[in-house]
Amino acid sequence: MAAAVEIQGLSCRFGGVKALDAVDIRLSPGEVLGLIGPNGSGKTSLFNLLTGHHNPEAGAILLDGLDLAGQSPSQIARFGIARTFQNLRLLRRLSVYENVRAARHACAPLRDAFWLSPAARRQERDSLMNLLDIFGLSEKAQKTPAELTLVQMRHLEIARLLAADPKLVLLDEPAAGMTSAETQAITEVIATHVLPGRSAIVIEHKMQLVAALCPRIAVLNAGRKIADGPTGQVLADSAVRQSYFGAKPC
Amino acid sequence: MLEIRDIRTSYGKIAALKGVSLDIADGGLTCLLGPNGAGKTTLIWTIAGILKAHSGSMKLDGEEISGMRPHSIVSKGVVTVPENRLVFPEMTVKDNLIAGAFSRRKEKGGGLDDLEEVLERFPRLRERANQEAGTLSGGEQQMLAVGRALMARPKILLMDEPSTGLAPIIVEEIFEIIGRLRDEGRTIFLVEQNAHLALDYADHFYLLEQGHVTFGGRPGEVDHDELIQRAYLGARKAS
Amino acid sequence: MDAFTISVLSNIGLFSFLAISAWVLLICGEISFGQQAYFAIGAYAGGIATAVWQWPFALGVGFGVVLGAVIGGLVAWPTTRLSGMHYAIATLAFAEFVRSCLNVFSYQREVDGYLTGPDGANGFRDIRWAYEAGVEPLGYLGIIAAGLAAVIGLIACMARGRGMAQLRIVGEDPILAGMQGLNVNRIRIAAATLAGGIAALGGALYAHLATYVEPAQFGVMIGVHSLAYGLIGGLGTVFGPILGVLVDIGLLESLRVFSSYRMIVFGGLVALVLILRPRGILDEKTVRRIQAWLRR
Amino acid sequence: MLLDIVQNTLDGLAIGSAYGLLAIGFTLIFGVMRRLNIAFGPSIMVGIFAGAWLHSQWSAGMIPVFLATLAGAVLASAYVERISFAAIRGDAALASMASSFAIWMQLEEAVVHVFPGRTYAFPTLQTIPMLEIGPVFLRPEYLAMFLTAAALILLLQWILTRTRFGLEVRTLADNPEAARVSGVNVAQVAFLTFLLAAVIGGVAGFLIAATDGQITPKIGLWATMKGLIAMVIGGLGSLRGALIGGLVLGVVEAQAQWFLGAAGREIVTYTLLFLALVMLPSGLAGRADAGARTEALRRL
Repeated sequence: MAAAVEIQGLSCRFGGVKALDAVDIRLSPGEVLGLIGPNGSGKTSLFNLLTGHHNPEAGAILLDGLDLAGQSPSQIARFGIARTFQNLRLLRRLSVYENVRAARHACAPLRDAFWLSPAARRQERDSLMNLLDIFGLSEKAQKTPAELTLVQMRHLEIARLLAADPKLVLLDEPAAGMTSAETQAITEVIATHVLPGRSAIVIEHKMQLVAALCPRIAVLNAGRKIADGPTGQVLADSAVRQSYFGAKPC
Repeated sequence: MLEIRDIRTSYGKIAALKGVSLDIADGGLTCLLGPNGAGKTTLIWTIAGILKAHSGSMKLDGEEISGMRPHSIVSKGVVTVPENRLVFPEMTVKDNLIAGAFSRRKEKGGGLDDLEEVLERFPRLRERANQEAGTLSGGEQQMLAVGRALMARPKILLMDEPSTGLAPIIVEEIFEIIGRLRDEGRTIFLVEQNAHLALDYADHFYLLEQGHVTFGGRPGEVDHDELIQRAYLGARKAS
Repeated sequence: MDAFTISVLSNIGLFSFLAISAWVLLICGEISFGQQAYFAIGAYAGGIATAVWQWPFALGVGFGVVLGAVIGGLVAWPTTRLSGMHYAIATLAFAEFVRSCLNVFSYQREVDGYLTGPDGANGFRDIRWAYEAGVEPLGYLGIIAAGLAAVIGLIACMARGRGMAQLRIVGEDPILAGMQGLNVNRIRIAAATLAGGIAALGGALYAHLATYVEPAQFGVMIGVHSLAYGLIGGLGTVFGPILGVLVDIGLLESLRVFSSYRMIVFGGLVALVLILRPRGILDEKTVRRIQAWLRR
Repeated sequence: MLLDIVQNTLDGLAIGSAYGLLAIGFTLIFGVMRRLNIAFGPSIMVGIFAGAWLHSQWSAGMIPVFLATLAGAVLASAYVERISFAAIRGDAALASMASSFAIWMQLEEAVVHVFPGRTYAFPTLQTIPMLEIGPVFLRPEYLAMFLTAAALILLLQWILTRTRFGLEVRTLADNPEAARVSGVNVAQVAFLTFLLAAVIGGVAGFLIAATDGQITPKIGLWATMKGLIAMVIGGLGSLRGALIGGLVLGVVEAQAQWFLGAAGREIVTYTLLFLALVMLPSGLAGRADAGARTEALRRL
């Protein structure tokens, strides 16, 4: 079940710096939005507000009409929002398998803390191993994240996100640090396994990925939304090119 | 001035720099372009000695500096202006600047003779000299970080993404400062996302992708748009 | 087994409860200097139940455990939102509070013609269940071992269920845990409840072995010791803290040849271990390697 | 009644100033290392016993005893720093704490080994007559304690704000990464800070021992506890807070001791400490523990 998202007049500031300034974004169910903008333009701050890690100074976030303001991050996660991180956020001392399994512990009854029936364990194991298999990580299930390559770590984060079966996914630079071929591969994985049946916002600098996944993009610059529309049209916009690629109009 | 040869650095098992070689020429601005995650910041931290390269060499005027500890590298004259304006938020602007001269403690006057000059260069800092640095705006903090580095009388100034998180008008101001420093004949090594802007000021540039230097040249030698297309948009084009 | 070995083994068993209790909180990312408080609560509550109220042994110990767990949970409720250092000092303050309260806590009743019960700083004498029931030291060692096995069993169940993973995720990265939908505060309170119960079980068993307890026995030193056991033995498995106790008490006793230098030797040994293995001997990585090897 | 309160407050402020010094020692180490050195008290204990030894062997006067106390504390601290902090990676804060505990056991055992009895005499200042200010008495050793502590704090303030070393300490406490790129020799400054903390702690230990006139190895535990508690009451990481925390702890203890006796004092002190932590986690100095939070969020 994909979710509809409505962000209205969202603002926040950190230590005097306005990170977001009255940003409006609407997402219809199942829509995929690319979010681009120079470093520090407020893209990741927007994600932090969506997941409840910062409180907005003003504005509202509605998920299927439900106001997320004031909800704790764990509550928001249970409403069905999951994300990945630009700088990767993996549990360093837990195995790859336990990293993916982390998404399955929410909302479990107390009994589950002490006992899972062998059948339930097997079922969970099978489904998570299947998931790891999609990302080519099943061989590495018992390794620690530190023993993976960067590309595998990014895949692992996406696998963890899928294990939670969210309605809205937030991908923060899923292809950062990847070669074109790797970007191509992760684009395909996202297209076939992540996006179907979900709404998504994707932050990415690589246009290769954005163009392939997002029919629509929004551009942030210095905390303001400066463009929003069909991908081709926005990328052709000279204001966008100016803010994103440098002062020189081209 | 600084010769970097086949530097390799990794985080755990992730190789971030896979054999980087480049030269930073004496006087002038050398610019390093590349997409996020290409290893640009890793290279800066490696030159500064905070990350250890596990192979390769870095020679400053012929003297090997790889393996030295960060403070020794600073006292050799390789000074970093880090990304995200790492200032000392709870210290006054003046103390921040004094902190920049730590490496020159043994000189007469403790290296504080440049304080006046730096405050002259950045009048906005002089106005706020006794204010805590954490209360400054982003642009002012960036100026402070540059000023602090200048206090060390650097032979080479390493600047890591000075435009991050700043409004376009402030970015232009910062780049004017960088341009002025270059015109004074200082050696600057600049890592920057804003390719057009950087190429306007650079004397020489390198392109870093996937931990490799994939291109090096002078601005104007190549079509900038094509270069940017390659570096940032991920389009595959033959070089 | 000779009496000396039995007493050493009993001590190892009893300290293991305390060490496991501190370890559970360490896993959950919290440093507690105050688990000795629950040890004391268990000892006093269990002792009062059997000696003063003349309850059966199992019921008396159970009472101590429940009381320890409940108080553990109640104390955790306001303290879990404190950051690391503050939490550590808050637990320390609570433990010292408990100890100083016991110093003035008097509750004596006449049992079989004798005045029995805790008497402030003079302590609590004649917790004589083992003597009256005719349990030999070896038999009591069996009881301690059974209690320890029950605790290890419970933790093994949690490792098979979701409990252990939930604790570890919260301990590793509470912010990420929140984003995975885990209620971080509730898990921390649950961990403190569990830790309180485990320490109280050890305390109740201790009281019936020693037959005499006094507030001064539950000072900060044993709290810090029990914390150190987990850190030395390793955070990867429940056997880590037990290994820590074994190394300390086992080695301490066997190093008697060093006589009065034994703390110096032991302290140096611990410092060396920590330089080489900052997460203890049985750290997470080693444990996973052993598990992989066992599975083969 | 009111007179008692005034008298207790004066006594409490004097003892509290020594607590404040202990807390400042802790804060310096914690601020620069971001790790807890629980062997701080025992290092001071080593110093105090070094002083007592000099006193008992050669019946040395106050000044040699004082110097021996400082020297002992500094040497023991240097040992702790090398083994438990310099040798353990910066991100393993727990290991450093456990290791400092191990060294604590070593130091205590070593002292007990050299001084097998329970208590030892320490030279006191009690030869000076009691001062009377109206109805209130001022014990001269308390006055000396308070004045010495005040002078030392002013000196420390001067070092931290006016000297280059002080500036380096502050940069390291404020932002270690920025300190590194500014050319601060992090390892060296951390070591020297440790020694500075030991000197401050040594002075506090000397004042306390000279007031009591007798010492036991338990003073190590005692000093660690008082210092830690005062530091946390005042608010982590602020020197001003550490001093305020020490004074508050001293006054509260003195009042509770007078009105409720030793047992009551303990209960009141620890209840207040617990409540202070729960209700005022940022400490009396009121600086929010924002550091840890921003640190955690920076990784997002």
